[in-house]
Amino acid sequence: MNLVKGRLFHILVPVVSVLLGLLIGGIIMLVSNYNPVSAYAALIDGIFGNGYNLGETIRAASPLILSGLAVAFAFRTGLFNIGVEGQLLVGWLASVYVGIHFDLPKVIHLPFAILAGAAAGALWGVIPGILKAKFKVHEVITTIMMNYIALYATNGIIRAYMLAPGERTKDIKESASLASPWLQQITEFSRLHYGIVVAILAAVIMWFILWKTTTGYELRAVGFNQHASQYAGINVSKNIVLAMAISGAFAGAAGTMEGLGTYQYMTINNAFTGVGFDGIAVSLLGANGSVGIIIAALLFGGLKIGSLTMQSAAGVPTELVGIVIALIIFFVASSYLIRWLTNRFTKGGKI
Amino acid sequence: GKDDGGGSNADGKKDAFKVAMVTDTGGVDDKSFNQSAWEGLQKFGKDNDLKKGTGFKYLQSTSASDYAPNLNSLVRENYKLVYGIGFLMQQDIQKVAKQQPKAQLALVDSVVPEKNVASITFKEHEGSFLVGLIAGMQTKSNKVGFVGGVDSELIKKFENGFKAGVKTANPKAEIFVQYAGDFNKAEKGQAIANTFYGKGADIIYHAAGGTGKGVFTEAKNRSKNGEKVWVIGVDRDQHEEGMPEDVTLTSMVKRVDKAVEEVSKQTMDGKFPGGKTVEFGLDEDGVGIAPHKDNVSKDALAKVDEYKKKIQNGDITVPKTDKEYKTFESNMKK
Amino acid sequence: MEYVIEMRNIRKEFPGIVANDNVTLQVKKGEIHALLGENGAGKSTLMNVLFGLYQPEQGEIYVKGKPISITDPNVANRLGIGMVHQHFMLVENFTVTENIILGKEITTGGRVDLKKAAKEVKALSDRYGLSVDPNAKIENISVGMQQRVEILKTLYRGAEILIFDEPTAVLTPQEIHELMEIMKKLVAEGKSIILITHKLKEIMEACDRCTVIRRGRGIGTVDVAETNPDKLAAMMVGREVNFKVDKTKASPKQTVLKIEGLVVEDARKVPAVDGLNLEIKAGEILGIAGVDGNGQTELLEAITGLRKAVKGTVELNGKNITNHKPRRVTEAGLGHIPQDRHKHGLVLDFSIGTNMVLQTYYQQPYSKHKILKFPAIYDKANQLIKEFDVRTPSEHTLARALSGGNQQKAIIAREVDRSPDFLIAAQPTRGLDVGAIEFIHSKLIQERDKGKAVLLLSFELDEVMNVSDRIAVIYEGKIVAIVDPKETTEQELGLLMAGGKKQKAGDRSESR
Amino acid sequence: MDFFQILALIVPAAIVSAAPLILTGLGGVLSERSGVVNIGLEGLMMFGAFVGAIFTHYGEQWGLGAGSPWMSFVVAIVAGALFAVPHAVASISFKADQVVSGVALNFLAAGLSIFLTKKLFGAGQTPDIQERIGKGDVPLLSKIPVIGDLFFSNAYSTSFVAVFLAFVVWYIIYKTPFGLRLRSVGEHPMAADTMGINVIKTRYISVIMGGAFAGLGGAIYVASIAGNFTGSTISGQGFMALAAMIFGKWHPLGAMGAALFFGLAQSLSITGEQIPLLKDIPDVYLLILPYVLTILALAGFVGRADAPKASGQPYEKGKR
Ligand SMILES: Nc1ncnc2c1ncn2[C@@H]1O[C@H](COP(=O)(O)OP(=O)(O)OP(=O)(O)O)[C@@H](O)[C@H]1O
Ligand SMILES: Nc1ncnc2c1ncn2[C@@H]1O[C@H](COP(=O)(O)OP(=O)(O)OP(=O)(O)O)[C@@H](O)[C@H]1O
Ligand SMILES: [Mg+2]
Ligand SMILES: [Mg+2]
Repeated sequence: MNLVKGRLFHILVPVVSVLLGLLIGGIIMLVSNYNPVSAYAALIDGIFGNGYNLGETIRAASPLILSGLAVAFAFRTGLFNIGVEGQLLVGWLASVYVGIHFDLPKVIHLPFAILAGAAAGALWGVIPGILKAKFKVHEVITTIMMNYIALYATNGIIRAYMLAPGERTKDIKESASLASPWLQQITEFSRLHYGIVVAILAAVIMWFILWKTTTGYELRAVGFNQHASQYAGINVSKNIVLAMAISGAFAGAAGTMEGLGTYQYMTINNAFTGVGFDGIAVSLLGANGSVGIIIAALLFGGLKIGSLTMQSAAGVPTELVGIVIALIIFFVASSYLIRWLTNRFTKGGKI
Repeated sequence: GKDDGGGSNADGKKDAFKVAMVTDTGGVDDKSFNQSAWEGLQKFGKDNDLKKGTGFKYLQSTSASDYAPNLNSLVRENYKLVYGIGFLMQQDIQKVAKQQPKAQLALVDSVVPEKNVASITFKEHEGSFLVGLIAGMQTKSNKVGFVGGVDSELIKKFENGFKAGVKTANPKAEIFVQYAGDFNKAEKGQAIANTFYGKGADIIYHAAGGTGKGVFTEAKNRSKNGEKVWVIGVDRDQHEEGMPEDVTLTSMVKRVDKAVEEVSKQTMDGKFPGGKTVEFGLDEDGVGIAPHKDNVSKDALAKVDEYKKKIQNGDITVPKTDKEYKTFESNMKK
Repeated sequence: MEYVIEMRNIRKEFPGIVANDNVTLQVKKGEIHALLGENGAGKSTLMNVLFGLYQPEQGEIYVKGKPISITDPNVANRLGIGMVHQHFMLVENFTVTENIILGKEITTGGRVDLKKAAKEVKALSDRYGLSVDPNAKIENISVGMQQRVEILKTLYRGAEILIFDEPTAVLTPQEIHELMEIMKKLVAEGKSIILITHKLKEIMEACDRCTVIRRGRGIGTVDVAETNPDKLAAMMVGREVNFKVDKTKASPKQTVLKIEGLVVEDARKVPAVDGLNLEIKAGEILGIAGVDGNGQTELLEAITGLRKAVKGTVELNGKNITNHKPRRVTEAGLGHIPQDRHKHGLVLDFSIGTNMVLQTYYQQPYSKHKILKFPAIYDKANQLIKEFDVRTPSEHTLARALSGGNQQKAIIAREVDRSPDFLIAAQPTRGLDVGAIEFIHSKLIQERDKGKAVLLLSFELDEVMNVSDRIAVIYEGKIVAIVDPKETTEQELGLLMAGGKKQKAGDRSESR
Repeated sequence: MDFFQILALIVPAAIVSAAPLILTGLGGVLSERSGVVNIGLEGLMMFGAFVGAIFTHYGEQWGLGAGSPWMSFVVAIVAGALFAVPHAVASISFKADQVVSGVALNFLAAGLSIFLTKKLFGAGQTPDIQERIGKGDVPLLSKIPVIGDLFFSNAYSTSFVAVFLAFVVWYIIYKTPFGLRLRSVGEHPMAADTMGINVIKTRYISVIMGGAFAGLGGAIYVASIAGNFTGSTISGQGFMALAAMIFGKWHPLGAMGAALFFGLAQSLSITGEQIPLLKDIPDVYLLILPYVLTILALAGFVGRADAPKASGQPYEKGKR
């Protein structure tokens, strides 16, 4: 009975939060005299209305899934990775570099480019990991700093070595591209690409590492209780660094979604992409679980794409979606109290 | 399908001419080219009594990844002409153009070699040359500065045109140049301006969007304290930004509005300049100095007119790139 | 007559547990009133109710005859009720003075006046003979002094009724004696005291009356003059208890653990273990007696590889394991029941099942090629849960949700099941009821009889004396004596624990 | 340029860009010292900037003239305080994950401020304000030979306000009874509770005060530097303030020092391009300089920064 209650809660909290978020969003529209009904109608249409929007929604969700996974993985291991944004940028650049400068058959080139992105992200994550493990430096502050370094460094590298007309790099070679004419065909020329497959694969990988392997066991143990882990002979420092590396790898992979999928090149970014920060919201709404994150990412991706139609059809500023998302996070976060209580005394609540 | 988009549109007529634009993240009130593009579109709309929202409209992008969906949804809503504002949209315009051969697109500030895309560019260097002349004439300290947003091909046109102008009017003038690496960092603009003015410059020309705000801030502060320093605005007449301290010497205006209006007309008359590059320079009044001339001295204005002619007759060609500027400079020496 | 404190039919529940069930407590003015009960009986809870930290579900409280609802500690303070908590309530990086005046600050011109405050603290401590250094930071003073700070906190607030929750657990017999003197002085000043303790001697020595709680129920109140330890024990546990643990004579064999010249530094880089030598043989239980903070923790951490030894060697079965990683030490044949079950013993947010393989998850059959084999894990867990009678709804229950006793049983199950040659049991019965205590003691003796070497660390002298075959007394990082429990007395042990000579408590560890 | 000339360029610029960071950092100190982590500084600062911009504008409309920005500061303080309430409620009363609720605050600020801007002005940005906080020389002090030119010439009055407030906060936290209680709540709430201190109330007050400071920081940024509010006016300054707070080891004056350090690194990286010997360094290096320096400082000489013991943990009576 308790078990049912616990399980139910897991689903209930996010669902209720989303509904409440949309509800209050509607109220805000009412008081600022927009028509919520037509607005949300437009929003829905903007998400599912036609193949193009659907394609774009999925396209937008792919990097969100990965950045969500990155944040969640860190959360699960007791770390808060605000650095997804920076790890994403270096991953983006690395994948594009490989995409441009190598000449390989697709079967090798594409995986190579993706792995390069993941590796770069991992490297960017390792640095704060080491700083935390060895010097006890707060990972939140180092990852923030690393974000800025990534932003300016990638721009600097592009400008110095990879610049093409239009403030960007050259296009990657077709052999490294995730883009798929077929997918674009069936979605009326959206930018939908095979990245979604990569993202879902990554979600499976995270689930597997965390719950099925001894590595995951160690990572989670360290996340929950460093002293007990040490007592059990688990190398705490190593696992902190490893956790940041894996988290960073997911973030880097998110970058490849943009580099090899959506854009096929990297622009000089005047500001952060925001995908990294959205990842925090996604992982939270997804309760740090693989399936939840995929659903949450699709939701946020949909809201973002749908908001464009909401703007053009109902004239509601796209920012409203940002507000709704913020509200959703608040509700999910605040209901932690209840979930914590149920978990704590749930007979049979799994680890 | 694509047709019902047209059929179900407000004024029913299937082939009613509809025109729209996609802004970059700046939005239609960025006090810059997005805004003047929208002004142009509105004027065109009024003149041909189109309804806002159905006859002509804009979509704002919240991030670079929105360009494509925005362009696309306008095309599928059957707009006969869709503008992309800003060179950042070049890639997306090209994609959409390829995917939707029937669509008619136009791109401002860059070139897309597709037969269903009209590319609109400006001779910013020529306009910058003119304000350069003014700066060269009116600097007391013989030191002037240029603040660029992001070091790029486009902004280089501003820089080199300006430098050429300054040197032409005042060969012994010293010119400081710095790029902020960012179009949206006011405090950087301010810090750079602070450095320039601190080093004795009394006129700064900025081509740095939001970063330029900082230049104005610094200039205002200094003129409050009795220093006589100037800013030269960009894209639109930035006289307002200079008030109340009145620090705007002049502005290099870039008539995106004219261009948009012009191209829209041509297209409506069935003369869509697809595959062509329409370049707006001094001849077409596409670029020039702001109407607000109170702070510009008589002989500076005379100089401007003199050289405007020279440029139009092709007596001199204004440099766009660093290389062209080098040769220009060496020719001057002789 | 009228009582200063009267708690009638108090009931307090926690999720899953009734901590207090219809308990009544009546305290006369000027008496020391003992509150006796097993661990988990509900003593702290009852006092927390009186102090306003918890709200009771039922019952009334009268102070000096007036019915009062004590909604929070402020009210308690105003009523002159002060409490010395079982787990000290001190802000580590504040000074003694700051801790004492917190919430009732002395100010001049809206500004905390620490000088003036320090003077008052000094005066107060002189008056009651509670020596403290007003400007020392809590993290740098001894447990004994921290306790005196706690007492001063209550006196500073002009407490008339003082509650002491297990104040003696961490003190030497000498310190305990001094504490009793202090209490007597306090009652002489007209204050009333409620003293929580498990230790019958203390009650006999100092208290006037005694109320006994069992499993949350009030059993009754007796005049100490008219009772004796055995009667009290029977009341407390509900049956006759023999304090002697029955065990056959030990038959020690070869040396299993050999420590020579071991030097270990604590967090502040001060040698806490200082040239320590020790040998433990197969088939014996060696108890370590000592006052908390004399290097016990550092010693265990050094043996188990959790802390680096600066000098000296540790040999397990003749193998040198000095400064080896914890896992290598474990694999060399160590079992470790850690002091702090919540901190080291368990990952509270893992299920009890997964906690059972905390030491072995990486080995077959629990995992293969780094892939966990959950069927094997849960089979093992269920086997241990049965074997060690761990009371849990299922192997999937979070360890956090178990009671301390069952948490402890789970840990012992895990460690004993690997049948290590050398077993460390650090305060294995802390926070547990006698049932669990007897069970655990018998397990330790079983291991001994299987020919394992057992090292028992405990602050409860009775436990050390009853369970061990040999007792090593540790003082300032050295083993100062090894005695036979049958030929020693608590007094003697106490003296040894205090460094052999009687000295003013407090001074002892200020130097640390 | 000679060395002193360079200093005279860098130092004032540093102080200018530091002021908003100092104030926002102080907001962080107040909140986190009471045990409530505040990642939401960015959002609080952004909302303060928004409010500051529109009320300076309104002030001008209402003919307050040069008083407009100062009036806007007052409003921004109130607005910041109010905007911190959701974070307080979620993380103190609802025991939400404090980091997450802070992140939510950032999202909310970003969405709400632009949404309202569009609603109020039908534009993505507020009108430019005319009445800026001006630079000026401090009467006597600016006459002091070297120091005068560096610290008291063409400086913002707001910069001095910031520095002054840093000392005020220091006094509050370390000298007043409230401060003692605030710190105890952040270190050992249970102990504070047994001493009759209302933990929940103390935390609410601290978080809300923190919001007020961050709001002021944002408003001052607009009035002294940005000149109006757009979506990109506050882009990361809040996080830098957070960094400054941790860098400064949760100490008001430490945070101020760190903020000034950032400002210095920042303006050095800008003026650097005009300094002969630094001219040739690619500007990327100068751009990342402040952030690299921070990391090095933390890993190196600053070393481990200890957060208040109870920060991040919701307080529940009777939980052991
Ligand atoms: N905060 C709490 N939440 C849930 N249960 C609790 C809490 N505190 C105590 N309990 C339960 O109430 C019972 C009584 O606890 P309490 O601490 O009062 O016992 P005690 O007599 O003080 O034991 P000890 O002698 O070890 O201090 C325990 O069995 C414990 O399980
Ligand atoms: N929050 C809690 N929820 C449930 N049970 C609790 C909680 N806190 C403590 N307990 C239970 O209270 C009982 C005794 O409390 P605890 O384990 O803290 O030891 P203690 O007796 O209070 O401290 P000590 O061991 O120093 O005497 C144990 O059974 C423990 O499991
Ligand atoms: Mg107790
Ligand atoms: Mg106890």
